[in-house]
Amino acid sequence: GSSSTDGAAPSSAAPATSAAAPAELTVFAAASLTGTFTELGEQFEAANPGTKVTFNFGSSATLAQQITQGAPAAVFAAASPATMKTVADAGLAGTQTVFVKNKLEIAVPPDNPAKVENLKDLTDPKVKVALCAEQVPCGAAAVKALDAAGLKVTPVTLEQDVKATLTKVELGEVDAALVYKTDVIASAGKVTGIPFPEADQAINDYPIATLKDAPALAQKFVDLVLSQQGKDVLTKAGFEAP
Amino acid sequence: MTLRARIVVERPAFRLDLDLTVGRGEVVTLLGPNGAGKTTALRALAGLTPLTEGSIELDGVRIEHEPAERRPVGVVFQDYLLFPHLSALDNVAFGPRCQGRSKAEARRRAEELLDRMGLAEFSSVRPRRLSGGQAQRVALARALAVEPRLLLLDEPLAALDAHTRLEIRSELRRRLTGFDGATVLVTHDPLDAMVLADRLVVVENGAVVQEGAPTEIARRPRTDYVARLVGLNLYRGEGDGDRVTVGGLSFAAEEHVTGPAFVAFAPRAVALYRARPDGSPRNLWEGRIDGIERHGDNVRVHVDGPVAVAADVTPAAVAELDLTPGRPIWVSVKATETHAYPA
Amino acid sequence: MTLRARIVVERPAFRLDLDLTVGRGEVVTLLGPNGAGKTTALRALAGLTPLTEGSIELDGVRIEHEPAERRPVGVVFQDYLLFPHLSALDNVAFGPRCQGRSKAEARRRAEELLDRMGLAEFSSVRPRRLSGGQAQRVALARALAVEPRLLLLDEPLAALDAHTRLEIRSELRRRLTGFDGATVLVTHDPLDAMVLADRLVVVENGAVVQEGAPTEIARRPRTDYVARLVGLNLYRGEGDGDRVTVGGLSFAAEEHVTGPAFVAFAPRAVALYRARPDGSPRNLWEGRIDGIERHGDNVRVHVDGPVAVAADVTPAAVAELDLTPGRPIWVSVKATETHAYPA
Amino acid sequence: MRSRVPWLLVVPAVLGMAFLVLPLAGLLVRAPWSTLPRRLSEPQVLEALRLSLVTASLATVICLVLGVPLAWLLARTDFPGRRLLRALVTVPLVLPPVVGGVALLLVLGRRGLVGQWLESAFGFSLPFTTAGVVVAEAFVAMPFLVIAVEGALRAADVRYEEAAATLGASRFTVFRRVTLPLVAPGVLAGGVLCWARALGEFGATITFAGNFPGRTQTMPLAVYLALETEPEAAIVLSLVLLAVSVLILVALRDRWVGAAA
Amino acid sequence: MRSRVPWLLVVPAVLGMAFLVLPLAGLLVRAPWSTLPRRLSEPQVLEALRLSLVTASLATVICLVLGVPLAWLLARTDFPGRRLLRALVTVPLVLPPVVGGVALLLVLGRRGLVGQWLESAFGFSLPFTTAGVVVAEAFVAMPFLVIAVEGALRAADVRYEEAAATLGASRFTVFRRVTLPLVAPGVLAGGVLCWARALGEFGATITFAGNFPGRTQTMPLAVYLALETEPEAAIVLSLVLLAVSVLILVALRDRWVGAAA
Ligand SMILES: Nc1ncnc2c1ncn2[C@@H]1O[C@H](COP(=O)(O)OP(=O)(O)OP(=O)(O)O)[C@@H](O)[C@H]1O
Ligand SMILES: Nc1ncnc2c1ncn2[C@@H]1O[C@H](COP(=O)(O)OP(=O)(O)OP(=O)(O)O)[C@@H](O)[C@H]1O
Ligand SMILES: [Mg+2]
Ligand SMILES: [Mg+2]
Repeated sequence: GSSSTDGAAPSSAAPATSAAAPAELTVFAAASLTGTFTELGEQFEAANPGTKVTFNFGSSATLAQQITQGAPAAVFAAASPATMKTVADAGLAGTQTVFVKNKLEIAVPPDNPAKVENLKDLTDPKVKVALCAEQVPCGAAAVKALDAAGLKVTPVTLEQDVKATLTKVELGEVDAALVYKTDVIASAGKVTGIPFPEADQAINDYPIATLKDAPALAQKFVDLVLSQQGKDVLTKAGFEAP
Repeated sequence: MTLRARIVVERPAFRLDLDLTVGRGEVVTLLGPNGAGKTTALRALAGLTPLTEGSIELDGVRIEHEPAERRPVGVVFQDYLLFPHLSALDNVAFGPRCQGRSKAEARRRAEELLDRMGLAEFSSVRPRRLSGGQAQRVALARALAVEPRLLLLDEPLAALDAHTRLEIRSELRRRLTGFDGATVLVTHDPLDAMVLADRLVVVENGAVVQEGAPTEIARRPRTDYVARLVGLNLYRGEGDGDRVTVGGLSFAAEEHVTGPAFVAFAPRAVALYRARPDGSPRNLWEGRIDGIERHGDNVRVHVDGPVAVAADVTPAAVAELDLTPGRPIWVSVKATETHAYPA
Repeated sequence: MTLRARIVVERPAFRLDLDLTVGRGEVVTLLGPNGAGKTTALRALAGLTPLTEGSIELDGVRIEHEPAERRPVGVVFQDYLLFPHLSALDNVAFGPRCQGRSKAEARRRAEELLDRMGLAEFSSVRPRRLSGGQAQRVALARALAVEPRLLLLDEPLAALDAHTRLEIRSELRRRLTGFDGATVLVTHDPLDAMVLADRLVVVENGAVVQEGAPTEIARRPRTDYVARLVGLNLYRGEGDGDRVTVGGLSFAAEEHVTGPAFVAFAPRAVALYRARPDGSPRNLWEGRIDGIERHGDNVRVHVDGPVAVAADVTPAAVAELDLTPGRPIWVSVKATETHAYPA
Repeated sequence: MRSRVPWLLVVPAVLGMAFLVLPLAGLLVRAPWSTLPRRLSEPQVLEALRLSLVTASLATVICLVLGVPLAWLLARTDFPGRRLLRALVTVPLVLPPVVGGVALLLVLGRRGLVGQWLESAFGFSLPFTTAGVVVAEAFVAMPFLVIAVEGALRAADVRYEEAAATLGASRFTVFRRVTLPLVAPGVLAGGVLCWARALGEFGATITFAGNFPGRTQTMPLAVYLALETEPEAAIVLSLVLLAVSVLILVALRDRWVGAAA
Repeated sequence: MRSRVPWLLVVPAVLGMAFLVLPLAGLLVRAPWSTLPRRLSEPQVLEALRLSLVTASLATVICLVLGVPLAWLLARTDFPGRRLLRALVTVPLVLPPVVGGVALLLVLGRRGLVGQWLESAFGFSLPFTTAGVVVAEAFVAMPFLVIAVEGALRAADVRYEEAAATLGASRFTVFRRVTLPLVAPGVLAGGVLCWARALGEFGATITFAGNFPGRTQTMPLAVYLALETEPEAAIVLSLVLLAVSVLILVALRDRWVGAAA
């Protein structure tokens, strides 16, 4: 569930107010947000002349580690609630808001050599399947989905992150994998996505929060992400609104 | 002829050009000053330095295009080059092993050779722990172990003490006598050269300057270097039968020569006088003492003048004549001790 | 005394224990067979091998605990050890630079030294391109460049040819004469030793066996090694005034000795006969020919028997007496050529 | 007999040592020691450790067999294009390991240039197998061996090789009996680099061979995944890996140094 | 004059070469060449490239300054615990780089053992700065240098050092004027390893210094991000990095070999 700050006036509506000093805003964001947040950052700079948004994209876990070790971050957008919790437990995070959700799909190579059509097909021992490792969000989601469907899949590999999983499909090393819808869209036709109903029971939340000692500008950026403008950018990339 | 070679090696500031023939069982010694190209010649024969030009024929077979490992050649290097990671025994057994002998056989052969070199007790020692002379002898044994048909030795006796040298020289001499291949040896030591060589080849500046039997070369040196080597004073002049003119001097000699001629006499044939002597020696001139050094039991005096000359005198004479550098002195040589021969 | 040292170095299979004193300006030569410990002694003096025991005093200062770089010592190594990455000039300038001289000054000094060694034209050449003898001379120049108070030379002339050797020997002699420090030199060459040394120290098996002026040692060797070195036959026996008994033989000699005594005579004093000679020489015995080798212009014959003896005869005599190994032969030495002295 | 301490060398050396060892101290301080026994008794951890050691050692063997001759070729022979090849050897060093893994997939994967042929001819595919781990590690680690050995070969005195040739040794015999023993310290140094690099390999391995416990999950993979959820567990696992490798290296050196003396 | 070809050496050498170079060929085949010009004109790419080269070179300098003396200490002196220290030097090799980054944060981070003191005393903090990138790269790359140089030192003939000592050279002078030139090929080999490893460094850098364009985003980090958005761009970026490094290495070697001849 998301918290309060919905519906506030988009901060981009007040361009002239903070033009005084050139301000810098440091945003730590999960690597899977690279495309969307870069676009939002440009929009934010355009709306707030004199500000500069600097991103540090990386694995959510690494980012959390950096923040707890004193990294100078203003905003943290994580790919899983667990990593956000690490930061919150250290007393460093402000209010957390889930700003998008990501849903799994079955990714297969365009020629779909194993003729995979639904989740059940993945249980066939002849089908080579790649899943994310349980420790990373997409892996946790995959386990939830398979449990929900009551299926048991023996993958050939448990990948470190979604991109690695996707690469295996793109290169035809595996016949199918469970990845996020956003990744299927980003792959621009190099893999085909097959939605499946059990995905709804395994949705991954992306929380965002301003961090301790962040400048006022930080909240403005969070507001932009949560605004309709932000939603447009994010849903275009395949994310689902919370 | 076992070995028939023309060796031409060109280097930026140096050119070596030698004709070399060595007969069956013959030992040829290359003698020459530092930098003359002796080592370079041996390396070319061994296949370690490519020929710029020329050919090498061993027992009727051209080998100049063969790689070093397929030439039937044994080499003793000037600085030994014993393999530091192998014991003395394994160094010597290396060659036989490469020739395909069994390990036991190779080691037996190596033991035998080390024993003959008086090094039996050092067979398990690494080269770093050998003294200079011990190392040299192991190197010799290693080269002999491959039973080469051409044996090349670069100063094989240089690091040996006088005692060991005598023994190893005899051992070498004996091996070489029972060896029907060719041997080429480089040495600086005239004694080694005289004892070991059947024939001497004197090399200077990359070219042969004199060649022949040791006694012949000792008697009739043709260059200053050779003359000094065998301890003679040597000059080049013009003979007119009776006398040979050198610089401003005219020498009377035992032999009669007409045309370009060498004049040679030993330092001990030179007498020195404070004042012009009256007697009959016909080769007489005045000079100035240039240097004095002990030489064996005698003293060698270097005298400058119309020609530079070395004289050997007794220590008593030095005191008596009060010989000191810079002092003028009269030099005389008896005609009967002066030899002349065509240049 | 400039140098006063007791050097004890223990190795697994070797013990060196020397007392060595060298006076102001004196040149002491260590002479000894391979593996005697000469190099080890020099290394200990230079500070490269730690003493097991003993002390080294130079000009009244104990230096055995000083590190090598703070001993005022110059060393010429047996295998040169020229720095392969530096030119000849920079090799020589290395020491002066380390002593804090300016670059220009150090190079000037190095140029001067190379020039004196006859190597001016090689100053920019790397050691790998130098011939053996050239390298040795650069090493000598490098050691002299630090103006040491103790100069250590390990076979400094071994790689030089006879010609260069003469010159460098004189140069070295001159340097050593003008040098008021101590010099310790190792050589195998008896001639070098005789010419260069003020005093000889003969080392065998890690210990001094004889010590004294070159002429004294040449005249009265005390070990077999020294005897062979100076070309004498030497025996140890018991004197009873008139005669010395060695093995089964009784020698008449020039000198009268009572008690333990040495008997020595030169190989050229030995005469050989096919049959027992009638004449008067009183030292006479029968032996068997063991080996024959050329030796200079003569032939050296080794004869086994009650005592082993070396005889020098002319090549003509070899033919005349039909000397071949294994043949019995009569040996005689005139009493006037036989020397006896207390052991 | 000892010289004065050369501070100009000792001070930077100690700084360098501190720089390398201090972060380790940081890890030691932070490690949750109390959980160590539990971690060590987890079969997955032991399996990953075993797999790491086995694959790193196999990769080192492959690197020695192929890399030492390659170093020899680069150091001792002259052929056109040698300089370029020598620079190309460093490629896997510079390539980010993940890209290296992709490159391996492109060549040796199921649909790769060579891999599709392997699959159709032998029904054999490298990715997702233990053999694939070895290949990925060898690819990443080999340059270390080649460069270290080439350096040692260049510094060695070729005159010993000449002496061996005159004794009738073929070039291979010279290499085996003279060159190799002479450059043994360099080969050892290269082998250590190679083994250690293979042991720590992560990116290329996970990309090419995937991550499956007991088959392709080596310690670095286990560590990485542990970092995602329990950073402290990751530290413990790393320390286990370090301790084992340090122990093995100390033991190896002792053995090797003992044999050479 | 040449010997027969020693096949027992040449065959494995060629196999080794193929193993290292073929994957590169795979990348070349797959790379979307048409997008190359556009990529190269992106300021971010050029900036990442520049940053990579600058930081890797600085890291190499630091490694040389600290690592060569350290190698000397390990090779030429004897002190208690030397064997353990020598094994500890390999630690950053075995440590998965991401853990290495964490370790650096624990020590040099704003709240780290040394870092908090740096911050309070000088108001200076390493993480997330370009200096931090250099530190991370140096940490990961230094063992390569130390081990390679130590191997070269052990193989060198100590008698030259003895000769220098008798000429009055202090241990430092011996080191600088004799030892170092003698082991130059080994130092060069180690330097190349070190530079190349620093250039390809990813895990420790992103963890310790973060991923800020223009400040800490080196090429491997840019490649990582490109993998998130456009995998083929990642290949192009990698190839750019490779090409630049190969060019630099070829040029360096030429220069260096020229100077040594
Ligand atoms: N690798 C090389 N490159 C260029 N020149 C060289 C090389 N080796 C030797 N030379 C030069 O070639 C000449 C002949 O050298 P070489 O070693 O054959 O002399 P050498 O007669 O053996 O002298 P020595 O008796 O002193 O050993 C010398 O002038 C030397 O400087
Ligand atoms: N590093 C070493 N370790 C152990 N023993 C050694 C070592 N170096 C030399 N030896 C031994 O010590 C003894 C003395 O050697 P040293 O080199 O001093 O002899 P040397 O008199 O110089 O002989 P040469 O005239 O042959 O050079 C020899 O028996 C040798 O085998
Ligand atoms: Mg020579
Ligand atoms: Mg010696």
